[in-house]
Amino acid sequence: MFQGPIIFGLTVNEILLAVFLTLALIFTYKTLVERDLVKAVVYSGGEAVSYALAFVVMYAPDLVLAYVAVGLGIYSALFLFVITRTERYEKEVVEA
Amino acid sequence: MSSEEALAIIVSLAAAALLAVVAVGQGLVPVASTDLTPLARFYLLNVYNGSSQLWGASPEVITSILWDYRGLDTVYETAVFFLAIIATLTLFRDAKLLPETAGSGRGMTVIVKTVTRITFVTIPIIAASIALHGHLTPGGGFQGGAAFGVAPLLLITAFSLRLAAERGWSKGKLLTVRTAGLLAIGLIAVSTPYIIAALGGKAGIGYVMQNQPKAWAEVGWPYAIAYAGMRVLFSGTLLFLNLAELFAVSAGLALVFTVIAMPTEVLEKGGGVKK
Amino acid sequence: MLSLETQMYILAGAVGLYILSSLIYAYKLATEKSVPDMVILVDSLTYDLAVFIVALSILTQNAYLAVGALPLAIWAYVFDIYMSKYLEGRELGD
Amino acid sequence: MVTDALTLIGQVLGCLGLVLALVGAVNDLIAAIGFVRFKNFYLRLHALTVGVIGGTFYPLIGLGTYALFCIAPPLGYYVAGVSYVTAFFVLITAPAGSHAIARGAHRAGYRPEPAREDKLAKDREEGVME
Repeated sequence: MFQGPIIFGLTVNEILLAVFLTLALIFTYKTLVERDLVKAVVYSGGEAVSYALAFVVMYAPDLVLAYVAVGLGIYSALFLFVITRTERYEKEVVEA
Repeated sequence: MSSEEALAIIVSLAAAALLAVVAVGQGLVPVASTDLTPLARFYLLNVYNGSSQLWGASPEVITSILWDYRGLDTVYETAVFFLAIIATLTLFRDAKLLPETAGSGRGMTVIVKTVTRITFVTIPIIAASIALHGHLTPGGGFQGGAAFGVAPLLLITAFSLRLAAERGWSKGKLLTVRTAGLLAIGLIAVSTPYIIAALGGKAGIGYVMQNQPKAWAEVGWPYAIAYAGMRVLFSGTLLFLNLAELFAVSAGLALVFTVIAMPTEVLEKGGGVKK
Repeated sequence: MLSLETQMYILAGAVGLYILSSLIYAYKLATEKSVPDMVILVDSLTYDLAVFIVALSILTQNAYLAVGALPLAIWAYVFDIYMSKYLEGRELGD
Repeated sequence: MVTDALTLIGQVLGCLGLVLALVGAVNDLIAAIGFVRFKNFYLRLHALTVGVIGGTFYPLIGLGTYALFCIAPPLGYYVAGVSYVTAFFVLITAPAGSHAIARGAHRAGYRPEPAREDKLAKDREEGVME
């Protein structure tokens, strides 16, 4: 088994985990604030891939199988089905 | 991303990291231990240990936890999923899946259709291998079912819903498979007490979702069969539960997407609450 | 021939390059404005992840990590199909 | 003697596969730089092709060959099978996917810009193709 170097007292796995989870955080934030719902679906696909990278680094292949199948294959299709029936752009909420 | 947003994200991440480093350095917050917790130690020592009373007979710890040690949780989870699908069907209860009302049937281009013909065969094979090996390698019933659920979606998107309707898909057939899967899970779960009663043993010695025989409840499913000098491991009930979950989840997802993919005017005419 | 240690260092270098390009893809995905560009960036990220999984399973001598590679490649294709059919402006079940 | 020669050939093939994986990683980096440098969706499709065929298909073939010859059998065969099958599916699905997304983008109104002439748009306006 390959043992990587230790940087600032952290192993390579821990650093990669931090990087990928930060990516997932950024994509989640973009999904929340995006007004164009199709773009939000694509951002949530990126979030699913980031979480899958983090799960790979944590040696959890079961979660990779379930998370990517749901996040890229099913969730995005479900939201596209819904968006074709409503509006693509989220409107600004006006306080009455 | 605008520059203010980027700046806000960077500043807040840096502040959070600084706060975390200070808090950990001062000993203000508990830090996760790198040792195994007692619960993890229990599972690792008992799951594939034939000399243990509480063994799960499966080399794959996660499937064993899901269907053996925490089996009832998974049954409830499947029931919640079933109820969600029933709720979706209630919204569209008057919409019939017929070839005449299922859209134009044009589909996508020839290139996409040709590649989809190859890929569409592969997805069920992947799903079956994930579910049938679920007690030996990473995977299991839900993962296999979620993988299988993509296949009808791909068919509906690349070919059309009309093709699916012409090939004889209907809400009733899919709902039958779905319910049969859930019933099989229930029957396997309560099979052990009934086997004991049928064998004439004392009633009550045998638990719901009992995977392996225990010293105080001696009847259970065998964990392996010997065939022609080979030992085939199927881990008691785990293989059968995974198979039933595969059918339940995949038919449920196919049902939901078949209903949602109908043309908008059909859904508006047939779906919804009658006025 | 190359020694085992050299082989592992070559593989670790390849994994490092993949992580670097994944980060560039993710940066472009977060700053990109047009939808088709974002879709092919998610594709690239997914294909990167497939190679990353196989390389990591060789690097750590752990076969079970590699099971996710084939589904990932197919889900990227499936995601393309959905988005392109949406962009064509037709109903998804048509 | 024969087995020694076969082992040596296997070692050489495995190390070539490893070098292929490294070249593929460099290809992937080039594709990522291409995504940054190209200013247009239709130009970025070139970068995507470099990233998929050069950066995913060849490394998977290389890693599969390395696993087949240089890793002890149960693990090696498993990883090699997964790599080859994944490489085959990447080879057939990625071009079809980029074809579909390019078609969808053109029909959604994303035009190549700057462009001297857009014959596809002209044909669609004249009704030559749908």
